[in-house]
Amino acid sequence: MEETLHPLKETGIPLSEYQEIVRQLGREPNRLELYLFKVMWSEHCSYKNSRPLLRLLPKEGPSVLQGPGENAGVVDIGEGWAVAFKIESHNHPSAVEPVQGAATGVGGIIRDIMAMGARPIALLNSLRFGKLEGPESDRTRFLVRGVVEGIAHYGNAIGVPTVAGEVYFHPDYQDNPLVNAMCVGLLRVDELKKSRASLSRPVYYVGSKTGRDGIGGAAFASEELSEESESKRPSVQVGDPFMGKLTLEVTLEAIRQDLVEGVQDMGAAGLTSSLSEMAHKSGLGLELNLDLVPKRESGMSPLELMLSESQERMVLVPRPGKEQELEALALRWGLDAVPVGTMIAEPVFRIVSQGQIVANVPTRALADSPTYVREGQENPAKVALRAMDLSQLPMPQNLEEVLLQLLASPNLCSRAPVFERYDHQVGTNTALVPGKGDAAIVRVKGTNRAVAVKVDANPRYSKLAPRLGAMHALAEAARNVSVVGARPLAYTDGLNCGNPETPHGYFELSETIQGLAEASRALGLPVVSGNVSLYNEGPNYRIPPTPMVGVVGLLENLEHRAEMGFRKAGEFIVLIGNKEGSFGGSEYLWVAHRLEAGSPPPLDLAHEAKVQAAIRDLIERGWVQTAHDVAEGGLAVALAEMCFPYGLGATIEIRNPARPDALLFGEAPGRILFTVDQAKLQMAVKVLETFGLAHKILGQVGGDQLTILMPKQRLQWSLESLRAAWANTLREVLP
Amino acid sequence: MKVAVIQFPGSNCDQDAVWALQQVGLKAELVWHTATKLEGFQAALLPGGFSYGDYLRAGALAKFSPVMQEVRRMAERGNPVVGICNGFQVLTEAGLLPGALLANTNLHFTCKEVFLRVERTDLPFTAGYKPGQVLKIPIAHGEGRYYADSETLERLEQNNQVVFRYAPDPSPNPSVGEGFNPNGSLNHIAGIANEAGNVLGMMPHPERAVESALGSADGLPFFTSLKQALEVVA
Amino acid sequence: MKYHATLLIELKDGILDPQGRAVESVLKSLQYQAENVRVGRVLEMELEAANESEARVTAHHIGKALANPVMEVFVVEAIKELA
Amino acid sequence: MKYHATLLIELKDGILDPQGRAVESVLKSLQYQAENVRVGRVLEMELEAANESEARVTAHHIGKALANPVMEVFVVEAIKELA
Ligand SMILES: Nc1ncnc2c1ncn2[C@@H]1O[C@H](COP(=O)(O)OP(=O)(O)O)[C@@H](O)[C@H]1O
Ligand SMILES: [Mg+2]
Repeated sequence: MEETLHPLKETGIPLSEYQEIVRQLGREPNRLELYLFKVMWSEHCSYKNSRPLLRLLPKEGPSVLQGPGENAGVVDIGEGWAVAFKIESHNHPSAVEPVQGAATGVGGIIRDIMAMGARPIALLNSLRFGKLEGPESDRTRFLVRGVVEGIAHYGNAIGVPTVAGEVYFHPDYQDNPLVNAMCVGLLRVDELKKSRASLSRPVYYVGSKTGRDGIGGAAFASEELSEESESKRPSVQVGDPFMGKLTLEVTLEAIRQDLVEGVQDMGAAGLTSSLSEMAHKSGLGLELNLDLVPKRESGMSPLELMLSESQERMVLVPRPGKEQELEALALRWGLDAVPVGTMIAEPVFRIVSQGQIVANVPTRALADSPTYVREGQENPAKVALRAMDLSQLPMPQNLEEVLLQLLASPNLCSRAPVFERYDHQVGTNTALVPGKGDAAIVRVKGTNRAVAVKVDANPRYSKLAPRLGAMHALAEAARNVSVVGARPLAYTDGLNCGNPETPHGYFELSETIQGLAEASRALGLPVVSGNVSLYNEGPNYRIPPTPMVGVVGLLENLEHRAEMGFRKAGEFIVLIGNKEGSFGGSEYLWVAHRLEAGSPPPLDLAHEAKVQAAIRDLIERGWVQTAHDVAEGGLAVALAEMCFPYGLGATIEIRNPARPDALLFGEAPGRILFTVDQAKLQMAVKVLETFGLAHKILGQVGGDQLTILMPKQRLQWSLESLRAAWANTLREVLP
Repeated sequence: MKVAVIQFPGSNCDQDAVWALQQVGLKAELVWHTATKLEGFQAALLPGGFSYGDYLRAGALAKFSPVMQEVRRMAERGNPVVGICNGFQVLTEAGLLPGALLANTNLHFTCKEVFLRVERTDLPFTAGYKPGQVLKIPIAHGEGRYYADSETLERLEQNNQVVFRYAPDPSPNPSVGEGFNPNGSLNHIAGIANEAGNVLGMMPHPERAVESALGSADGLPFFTSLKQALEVVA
Repeated sequence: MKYHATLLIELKDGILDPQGRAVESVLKSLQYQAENVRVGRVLEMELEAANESEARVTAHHIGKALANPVMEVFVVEAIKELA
Repeated sequence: MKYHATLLIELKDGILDPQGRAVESVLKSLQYQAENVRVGRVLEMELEAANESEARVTAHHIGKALANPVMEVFVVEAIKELA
């Protein structure tokens, strides 16, 4: 008894769960077994606080080939092709060691995509950091530099282009940065692989040797960052993109030659989760012989081997008779490929070391953790913030100055210093590179097809109104994909929230998921994969709920697509949607008034769907080559952004606006700017009328200035002055 | 005619090179770095990427690959040998081209469009260009700062072995403002040839600029030139 | 006085060293019997100090400042007085 | 016999070392009087050899193979016999 109660303390498993373990086993677990439960029942692997809520998300759709439950979701894009995609968080490792934390995050999500039989064709990342001003900005700079370096280091070397992403600064992330990585892979529909194996098949371990890397990482990832985690800090996992590349090529070549029936990556909780989950999904058991596991260090105990998070490891299950070919293939690339286990009929995960059975646990018990449904309650402070009346906001003296301030603000300034460090073209498929459009476009060689991808989340909106914020996140990600001309097919979501065991934390998590569910239904977009990262809070902070939504869309004809830059002088500039935006939770409110309050803009999802359909229609007809959504910073910022790519200005005229600042900087969803030449203008307007959409011809492209004419006011900026304000804020962080 | 695209462990622009060569109707095949024969190939292309992870130094470990002896023989026989990005680094490390490529002065990997002036059009790779023509071609590297001691540099210039030089953006509203030399290369060198002119190395990626749908087709003549050169010998 | 200081900054043992692993495999392919190859950084610099022990102390502080405590260890390899 | 070898591979003087410069400016900002900072690589490895001088010769060959004579120099910093 003593002997098992002591490890109970050391694992930190709550007594109630321990009793459940004993009930399921019909006996006391030994120390190793207890640790298997600890990692498998951790939030990261078991979703015990989020699973009941995630059931609310729509998961079916005409193009869905694989929904949540596998290593990544898969959607059909036609002509026998499909794309697999998923987002994954690496927040805590990145806070501990930004370079390696981010690098291994990228490596991990790439292996999830490989595990579906897909060749990774695009990487995205969604990053959240704290303050760029004041004494704490040093820490922020250190994290930004490290994380960007880590993403670049891994993605560039393994040869997968990093095509899109987002970086956002907010004080509430000061102690808890967020680093989520998304990967998209391309596969032939008939080569779709799953984490499955049939009876008595040998289970092969392929890739790097196992060392004491990141021991306890999966469990670690689900703990609040505290003084303690200093001492609990595992030996940092180091990513090796070179080894990752070899593992990638061996895995995909094995699939191409049809040598394997099942594929599974070794992600968080390495051997433990990959093997026990594969056995469980296959309705079988698995016997693992630890003596055969390739080891990097001597004297590793069974516990260390089972908890190790060494990177660049895969599990491959060869088809009968293909074992030798698989071993030869791995050898050619200089990789270990060792049969470390066998699929058995008895549904248990059995671990053997030096002839002894050191663990023997029903696979179902490991897979089916208890789940928790809790009572959520909104933080009253948020209610008060939301209720704040902003109608009496003082009017800034100099609106020209305000635009420059906005363009220079950390959340709106140029991202080039970040994405210039990423290889965004390797693979020669990137048809719309970062900085040129709202979403990236990656074409499929040998077809006219392409996919468009973008990840989005607005922490201010979510902080003030978690449900509405989540709806905005999906709406905006889909809008960004639509304005390049692609039809959104499905999405992946990275849910980053606080501690679900607190009423406020649970409220934010459940509201966020319910908001996503509502927006999914209204926009007809299913979720096919995702990730949950909870406990992003400490003694005196909690991050805003941050649902990072990655939308994938399809372009059936690459010819018909749009960029965001003005390209032809003389083209007319048309706005779809309302002129004025609102102030609640806007970037303008923060930058110009240092306020974060009010209610985020209302979101009419039916209208949103129509707006997105309309712009896609106009692009598909080949009438529109320039389109951009009006997001943070409002109309004026959107117009400035359209001037930058090709150094072409514009003149805009707006009559009888309500409040000039609401018109220039107010935010609202369902707004898109596009340009069209005179010949097509009337037809384009007709299309908008048939959609029943409000719209306005604002002005024309041309010159090297941005001019906005309003009653009694004439605002004008030279492009140099706009560019100067916009270009340098992040340059200074990433020289 | 067939071009061997050498595949080192860690190469990642190998398929892109094959694609670009095929765009101009050249046959191209991947050849694994352990190959000890390059029979049946009229030219070799060392692609971009991170051979051996670029560990220690870009190209430092790839130069030991068995296939390099065959590449050397090809070069000596006068067949066209091209190194792009990491391939250029491997060629200098292997001594097939003079000089070396050091860490960019900005100390980080840089991926963006740059502009190149064509300094020589009498080579199998550049016959399709006009003298002094300025090309828009992307770069993507962290170690591209061309260095050679002053004598070597002088010799390069005298034999005009400098084939491509970084140049300012010629367009009316230039996008490349701050310094057109992206990595601190001496004499703005982006690509050089050996004395015989059959071995060429360059940091920018012509294979990424063969389709206007992807931003630029200025790299296409590079491959069409190579094709014509090979047809002449054949 | 001027001193020349040499600092070595290396990965802690047990932490994977991808560079070392790659270099080792190449050395093996070249028939060298090299094991446990590890690659680190060496810093050479000139320090102003009253005497050698003070220079050593400064070098030590610099090592502390530059090494990443999460993954790396450093040693002051040498301190030499400069003419 | 097993020997532990330490090799240093460094840029020739006179060749611009931006990394060294970056480190130097960081150190200056931390008020350290460090000059001419240069950053190179250190390789640690275990060699099988009959005796110390043979180990040194092997280490020398390895340094020759791994350093690039165009811009680098290498030194065999230390050879230690391993128990
Ligand atoms: N927020 C979410 N929305 C939809 N699916 C999710 C979400 N979080 C996790 N999933 C799905 O649950 C499964 C397990 O997730 P995860 O443990 O992150 O997989 P892996 O261990 O392969 O990274 C995956 O199929 C994943 O896509
Ligand atoms: Mg997985």
